[in-house]
Amino acid sequence: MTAVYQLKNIRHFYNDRKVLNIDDLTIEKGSITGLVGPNGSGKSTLLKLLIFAERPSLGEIYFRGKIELPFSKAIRSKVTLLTQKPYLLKRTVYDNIAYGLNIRKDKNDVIRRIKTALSKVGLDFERFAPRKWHELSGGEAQRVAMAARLVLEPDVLLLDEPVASVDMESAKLIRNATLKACEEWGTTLVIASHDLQWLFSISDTQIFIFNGKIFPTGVENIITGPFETHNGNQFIKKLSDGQFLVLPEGGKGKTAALIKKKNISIDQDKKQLNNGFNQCEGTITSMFFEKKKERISANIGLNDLSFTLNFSPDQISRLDLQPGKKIILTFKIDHMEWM
Amino acid sequence: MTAVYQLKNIRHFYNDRKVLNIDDLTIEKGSITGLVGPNGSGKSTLLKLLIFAERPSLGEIYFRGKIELPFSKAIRSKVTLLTQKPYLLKRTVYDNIAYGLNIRKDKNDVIRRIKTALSKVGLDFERFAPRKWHELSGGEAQRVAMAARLVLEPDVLLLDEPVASVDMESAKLIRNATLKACEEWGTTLVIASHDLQWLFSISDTQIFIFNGKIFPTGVENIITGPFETHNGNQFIKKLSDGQFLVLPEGGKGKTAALIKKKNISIDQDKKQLNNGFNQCEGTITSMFFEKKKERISANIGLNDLSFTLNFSPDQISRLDLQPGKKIILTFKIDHMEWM
Amino acid sequence: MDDIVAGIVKAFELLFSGDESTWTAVLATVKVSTCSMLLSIGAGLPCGFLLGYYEFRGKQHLRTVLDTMLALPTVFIGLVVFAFISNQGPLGDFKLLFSLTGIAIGQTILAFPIVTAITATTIEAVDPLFKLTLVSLGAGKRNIIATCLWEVRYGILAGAVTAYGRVLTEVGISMMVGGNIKWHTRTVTTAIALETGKGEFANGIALGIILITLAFAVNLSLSLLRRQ
Amino acid sequence: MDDIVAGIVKAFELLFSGDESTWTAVLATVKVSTCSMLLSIGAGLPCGFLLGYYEFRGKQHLRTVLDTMLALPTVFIGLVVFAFISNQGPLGDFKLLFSLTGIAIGQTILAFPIVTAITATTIEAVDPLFKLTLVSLGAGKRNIIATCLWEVRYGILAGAVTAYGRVLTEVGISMMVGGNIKWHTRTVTTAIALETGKGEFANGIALGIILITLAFAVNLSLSLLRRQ
Amino acid sequence: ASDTLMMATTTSTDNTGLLDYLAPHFEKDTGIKLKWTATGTGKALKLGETCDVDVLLVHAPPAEKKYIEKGFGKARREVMYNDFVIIGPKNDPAAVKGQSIQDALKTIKDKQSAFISRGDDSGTNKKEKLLWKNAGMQLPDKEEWYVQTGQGMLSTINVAQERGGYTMTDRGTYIKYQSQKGGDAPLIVLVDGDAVLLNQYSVLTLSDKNCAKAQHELAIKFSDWMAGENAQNLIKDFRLLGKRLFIPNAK
Ligand SMILES: Nc1ncnc2c1ncn2[C@@H]1O[C@H](COP(=O)(O)OP(=O)(O)OP(=O)(O)O)[C@@H](O)[C@H]1O
Ligand SMILES: Nc1ncnc2c1ncn2[C@@H]1O[C@H](COP(=O)(O)OP(=O)(O)OP(=O)(O)O)[C@@H](O)[C@H]1O
Ligand SMILES: [Mg+2]
Ligand SMILES: [Mg+2]
Repeated sequence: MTAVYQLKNIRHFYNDRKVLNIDDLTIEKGSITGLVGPNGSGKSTLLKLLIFAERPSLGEIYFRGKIELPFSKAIRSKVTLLTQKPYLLKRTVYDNIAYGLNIRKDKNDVIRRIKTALSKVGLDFERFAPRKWHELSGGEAQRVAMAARLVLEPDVLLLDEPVASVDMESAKLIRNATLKACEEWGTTLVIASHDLQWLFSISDTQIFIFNGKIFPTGVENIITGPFETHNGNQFIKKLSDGQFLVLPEGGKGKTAALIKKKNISIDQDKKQLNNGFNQCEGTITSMFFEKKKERISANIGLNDLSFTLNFSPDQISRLDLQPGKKIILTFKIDHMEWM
Repeated sequence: MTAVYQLKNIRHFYNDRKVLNIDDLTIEKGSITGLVGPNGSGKSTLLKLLIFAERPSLGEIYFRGKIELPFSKAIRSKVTLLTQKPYLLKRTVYDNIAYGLNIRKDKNDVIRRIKTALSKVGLDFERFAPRKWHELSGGEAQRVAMAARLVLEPDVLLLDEPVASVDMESAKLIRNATLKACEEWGTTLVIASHDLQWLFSISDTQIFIFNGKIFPTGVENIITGPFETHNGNQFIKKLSDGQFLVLPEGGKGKTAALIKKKNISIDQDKKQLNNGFNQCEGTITSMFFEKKKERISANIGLNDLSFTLNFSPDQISRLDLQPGKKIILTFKIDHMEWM
Repeated sequence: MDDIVAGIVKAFELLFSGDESTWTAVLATVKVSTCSMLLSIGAGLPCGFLLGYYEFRGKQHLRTVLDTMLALPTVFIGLVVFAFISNQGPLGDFKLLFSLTGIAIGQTILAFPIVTAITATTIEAVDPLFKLTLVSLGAGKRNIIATCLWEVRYGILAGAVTAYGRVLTEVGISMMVGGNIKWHTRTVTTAIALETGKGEFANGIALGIILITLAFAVNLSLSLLRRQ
Repeated sequence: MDDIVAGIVKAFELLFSGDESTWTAVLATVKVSTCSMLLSIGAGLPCGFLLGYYEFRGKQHLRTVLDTMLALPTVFIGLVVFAFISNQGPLGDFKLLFSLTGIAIGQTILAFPIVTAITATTIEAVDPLFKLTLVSLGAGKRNIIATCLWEVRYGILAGAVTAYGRVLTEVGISMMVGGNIKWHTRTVTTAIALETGKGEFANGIALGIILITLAFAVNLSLSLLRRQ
Repeated sequence: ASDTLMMATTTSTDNTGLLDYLAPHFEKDTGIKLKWTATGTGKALKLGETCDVDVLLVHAPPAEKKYIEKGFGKARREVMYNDFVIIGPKNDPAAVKGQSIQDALKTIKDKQSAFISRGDDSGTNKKEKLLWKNAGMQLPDKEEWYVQTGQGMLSTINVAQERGGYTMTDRGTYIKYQSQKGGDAPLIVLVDGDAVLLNQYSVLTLSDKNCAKAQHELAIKFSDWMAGENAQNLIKDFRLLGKRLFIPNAK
C-alpha cells in the first residue's frame, strides 16, 4: 500500500486558537477513512488542509510524497472536496455538475456522464438537470453537490458531512456510489460525518478527532467536563441522575477524558467491586450493524454522556440486549486517560 | 386542546410544479409534530408557509383561527423558524442571538438570557459570544442559530433539520431544550428531520410527507418506482438481488406505493403462501428505542428499499431480533396502496 | 509637464498661504457636496432598497430608466434646474438661482440615480436566505430594511463614494445654476474651469490637487470608520 | 420652461432631419465612449478582482487611493493628459492632442477607478464558500477569476453602467484634450456646452435629450441581454 | 491630404458664427482647411505658447503685445473691430444712460448697483478692468455689488438679467442675446460710443523660434487672407439680425 497523504507535526491556528494538532497521520491509497468527532473538533479544517485550500500554520503535508502548493496541477485535477455546506454556482444543475469537467477541458460524452452522476445520487436527469440552483430542496442541493464531485472520478474524494439532511434512501445510494468509486477508480476517501451508523457502514478505518487531536484507534468513549475535584487528586463527573464517575489524577485544566471500548465490561446487574472501579447504569438507545466488521455497535446513554460499544451477534443474543434495556457498565478508573 | 394552525385545501406551486397538496391539517397547541419525508417532499416549504414567509398559492392557513398576513404582529412576535441552512448575520455570535430581542425592544436581562440560550445548545458564553459569524464550525453555527431561536421563547417554534451536522451530545441537548420549551413556555413545535431516531425521541405525532401530500398516521413504508407491469393489471418492483414485490392494480403513472406497518408480519423463515401475498427477505440494519411509546423501531433493508417496523421489547426477545439478522416480511398485495 | 510641477507647488502655496478665494471655494464645495450627498443618500437608499428587494411588474424597465439616468449630463441637469428656478421659472420666487442651494438641488439629481442603482444591485445580490432568516426572527418591514442595508453597507458605501466623486467633480450644474460667482458660488471645480479657460493651467492643476486632497481626506476617514 | 419644450421639439428635429453636425457629434461620442469603456473594463476587471479577492498588506490604503481617484475632476484629468500629449509634452510626437484617441485616453483614466472600485467591492462580497467550492472542484487561478467575475456579473454591470454614464457625460476631458473642434472632436457634451455658452438653451436641452436617448438605447440592450 | 491650419480663437468669433461663415471662403481661396478651437483668450494664447495650434485670432491688444515681447508671438495683424457697450436693465436704476463711460462706472459704484463682471481675464474682462482704472477707481473685488461670474459673455449677460444688474459686453454678443430674446431684451444698451470702448481683433502668428514645428507658412497665408480685400469685404457683409457685428480695419 502506498500513502496518499502523510501529515507531519501539523499545527493549525485560527486567530491564535489552535484548532489542529496532528503529529503524524498517514492515509493509504484506496482506503476509506471516517472522521468522527464533536462539533468544532477540526474535521472540516483537516479536510481543507488535505485539499491544500489552506496551508497549515506549521508542519508539512505530503501528497504522494511531495509537499504541494495550493493550485498545483497535481492537486487540482486529482483531489476534490464536498464542502460541509454545499454551495452551488448560480447556474443550472447541469451546469453545476459540468463545471468541473469544463475546467478540465473534458468534453467527452459529458451528458451521459452527468446523467450517471445524477443517478448515483438518486436524482432524475430529466427532472433536475435543467433546474436553477435555487429551485432545489436542501437535500437535493446536497446531492447535486455530491454528483458534481462524483462526475470528476477523482483520485481523492474528501466528503464533509455528505449525508447531513439527505434522506435515508439517498444516503444509501451515496454510500454505494462511494464504495463503487473506491472499487472502480481506486479513489481514496476521507469522510467526516456525524451519522456514525452510515459512516461505519462505509469506512475501513475511523479517526476520532477531539480538540484538534487525533485518536486513530476508532471511536473511543469520551467523558467531557465539567469535573469536580475529589479525594484530593482525583476528579469526579456528576451525572444528572445522581450517579457519578471517578476519574484518575492529572486532570487539572483538562476538559475531557477517554475510556477505550475494550476496557468496558457489560453486566445485567451491579456487582460488589473494590474502589478502583466505576460502575454505572446506562440505557441502550440504539443499535446498528457494522457490515464491514460483522459486529453490532450499540449506543448507550448515561444521562448526558453517551458511550458506544461493540458486540458480536452471539453476545447480543446471550445478554438479550435490545434498545431500551438498562445495563451496567464497569471499567477501571486507571483505564481512563486524560485528553 | 386548541388548534394553533389549521390548514385547509393548501396547494403550493413553484413554477407550475405542485410541491404541496394538503387538504386538511391541524396542529394543536403545545404539541410536538415531527415532519418526515424524503428530500424534496415539501417539508421546508410547509414550514415556510407556517411562518407566513410565503403565502400558499391556494387555500387558507389559520393561525389561532385567523388568516394572518406576512409581517402581521401576531406572527412576528410569536412564531420563529430555524431554517434548514442556518444563516448567521455578519456580526458576532452575541449580536446574532441578541438580534431577535433587539427587534422586540426587549432589553431585559439580555446577557443572562443569551448565556442561558447558548448553554442550552452546549456552547460556552465566554468562548463563543465574542466570535464573528464566520469563525465557527458547521455544527457550531447550526447551534448558534438554534440559540437565537430559543432565546425568543416563542409560542411556536418551527425547526428545519435542527440536528443535521450537530454532534450526538449536542443533539441530545437540543432535544432537552426543545422539550423544556414545550413544558415551560407551552411552545408548539413542528420539526422536520431526517434523523428519525432523534425525531421519534422528541415528537408526539409524526406526519409523513411524500410528494407534497401528508399521511398523518406516522411513518408508513414506501415503495418507490420504477415499476414494471405484470400479469396485465398488476405491477412489480424488482429488487436488485432478484427478489420482487407485486403491487396491486391502479398504479398507472404512479411513482410510489405505501404499506402500513400494522399490515406487515415478521417471520424467521419463509412459509408457503397463496398468490395474494408478498414475501421477501430483508436485513435489520438498525434498531432504536422510542422512549415516548416504549417500543422499539427497527429499520429493515430490502436492497434499495427500507422499511421501518415497530416491536415491543417482548417481541424482540422472542424473535431474537438484532441488527444484522435476516428476517422474512410478509404482507398482502391488496394492503398496498398507491400514492 | 512644467505646468504639472508648477501646479503641485502652487497647490501647497494656495493651501498654506491661506489664499482666501481658494478657501472660499473649498468651503462652498464642501457645503454643497455634503448637502447633496445627504439628500441623495436619504432618498436613494430607500428607493434602492425597494427596487432591489421586491419583485414587481415593470421593475426591469424601471432599472433601465434608472441606469439611463446615470447618463444625465450635468449641463443638461443644470439647464433643466435653471429653467425651473430662474426668475421666469415656476420656482423663480424662491431665489434659488446663483445660490449654493440651487447647486445642491442639481447635484442631488445627479447623485440620486447612482446611489439608488448601486444600492438596488447590492440588495439584489443579498442571499434570499438572509431575508427568510430575518423574517423567521420576527423582523418587521422596517427592521428588514435597516438590517439589509446594514448587512450590505460596504456595497452601499462604494456607491456613495462613487456618487461623491461625481458630485465633487461636476462642473455643469455648478456653472449653470451657481453661476461661478466669485466669493459666493464659485466651487473648486468651477474655479478649475475658469483658471483653465484663462490658460492658467498650473492654477487649474493646483486646484485639482486641492480637490483630490479633499476627497482623499473624506475617503480616509471613511476607511478608518470602516475598519472599526 | 419654454426652453425645455423647445428643446424637446428640437431634439426630434435634429435627430430626424438628419442634421449632419449633430450626427457627427453623436458618432464621435459613440466612438470615443465605446473605446474608453472597453479599455477601462479590460484593465479594471482584473485589477478589481485582485483588489477584492486577495488580502494583502496595504490593501486598505490602496482602496482609499482608488476611492479618491473616483473624485478626479475631469478638467484635471484633461489638464494632465494635455500636459503629456501637447506638442511640448513627452508624448507630443504621437499627435494625440485634438484627437478622439486623446479623449479616449482621458476617459479611460476617468472610468478605470469606477470599474475597478465597484468590481472590487462586489468581489469582496462573494461568499468565501464560493471560493472554496471552486478550489474543491479543481479550479485554477484563471478559472477562479473568470467564474467569480461571471458569478457577480450584475454587480460589475452596475459598475460599468455607472462608469459609462460618467464617460458619456463628461465635458472637461473632451473640451481640454479634444478641443471641441467642429466635424472632428466635437462630442455631444461639448456641443451642449457650446450651445449653452451661446445661450442657445433649447439646443443644449435638445442635445442633452439626444445623449440620454443614446444612453437609453445602450441600457435597454444591456437589460435585454441580462434577461436572457 | 490638403493642408490644415489649426487655430485657437476666442469664443466671440465662434459663437457669433463668423468663423463658420469665413472658413469655407478661406478654403476655397487658398486650399487650406481651417480647424479651430474656441476658448477664453488666456487659454488661446496658452495653446499658442505650447505650440498646439498654428495661429491665433484674439482681441486683447495689450496682452498680445506682451506676448510678442515674451517671444511667443511673431507678428500681430489687426483685422477687424467691434465695440464694447455697457448694458443694464430697462429701468436703469442707477440712471447711467447717456453718461460717459467714466461717469457711468462711478455712478454704478456710488449707488452700489449690481455690476456683473466676467472676471475671467478674457479680452473683454481685461478691457473692463482698464476702464475701472481709467475712471480712477481701484478694481472692485469683494464688494457685494460687484459680481464676478468667471463665465463667458452670454452667461454673464444672463446673470446680469437675472440679477437686474449692469455689465459690459461686446456688441456682437449683445446682438446675439437680443435676438434670443426676440428683439425685446430686458437689458438694453445704456453707454456706448467712446473711443476707449473699441474692441480690436488681431491675427497673431507664432514665433518660429518657440514653435519650430508650427505651420508658419499657412499661418501667414491666413493672416494675409484675413487682411486681404476679399476677407475684409466678407467681414463687412457679415450680419446677424440685419446688424453688422464686425467692422474690418486691416491696414
Ligand atoms: N425556490 C424554489 N423554486 C422551485 N422549486 C423549489 C424551490 N424550493 C423548493 N423547490 C422544490 O419544491 C419541492 C419541495 O421542496 P422542499 O424544500 O420543501 O423539500 P424538503 O422536504 O424540505 O426536502 P429536504 O429534505 O431536501 O430538505 C422540491 O421538489 C424542490 O425541488
Ligand atoms: N474561519 C474561522 N476562524 C476562526 N475559527 C474557526 C474558523 N473556522 C472554524 N473555526 C474554529 O475551528 C475549530 C474547528 O472547526 P471545524 O470547522 O474544523 O470543526 P468541525 O470538526 O468540522 O465541526 P463540525 O462538526 O461542527 O463541522 C472550531 O473550534 C471552530 O470554532
Ligand atoms: Mg465541519
Ligand atoms: Mg428541507
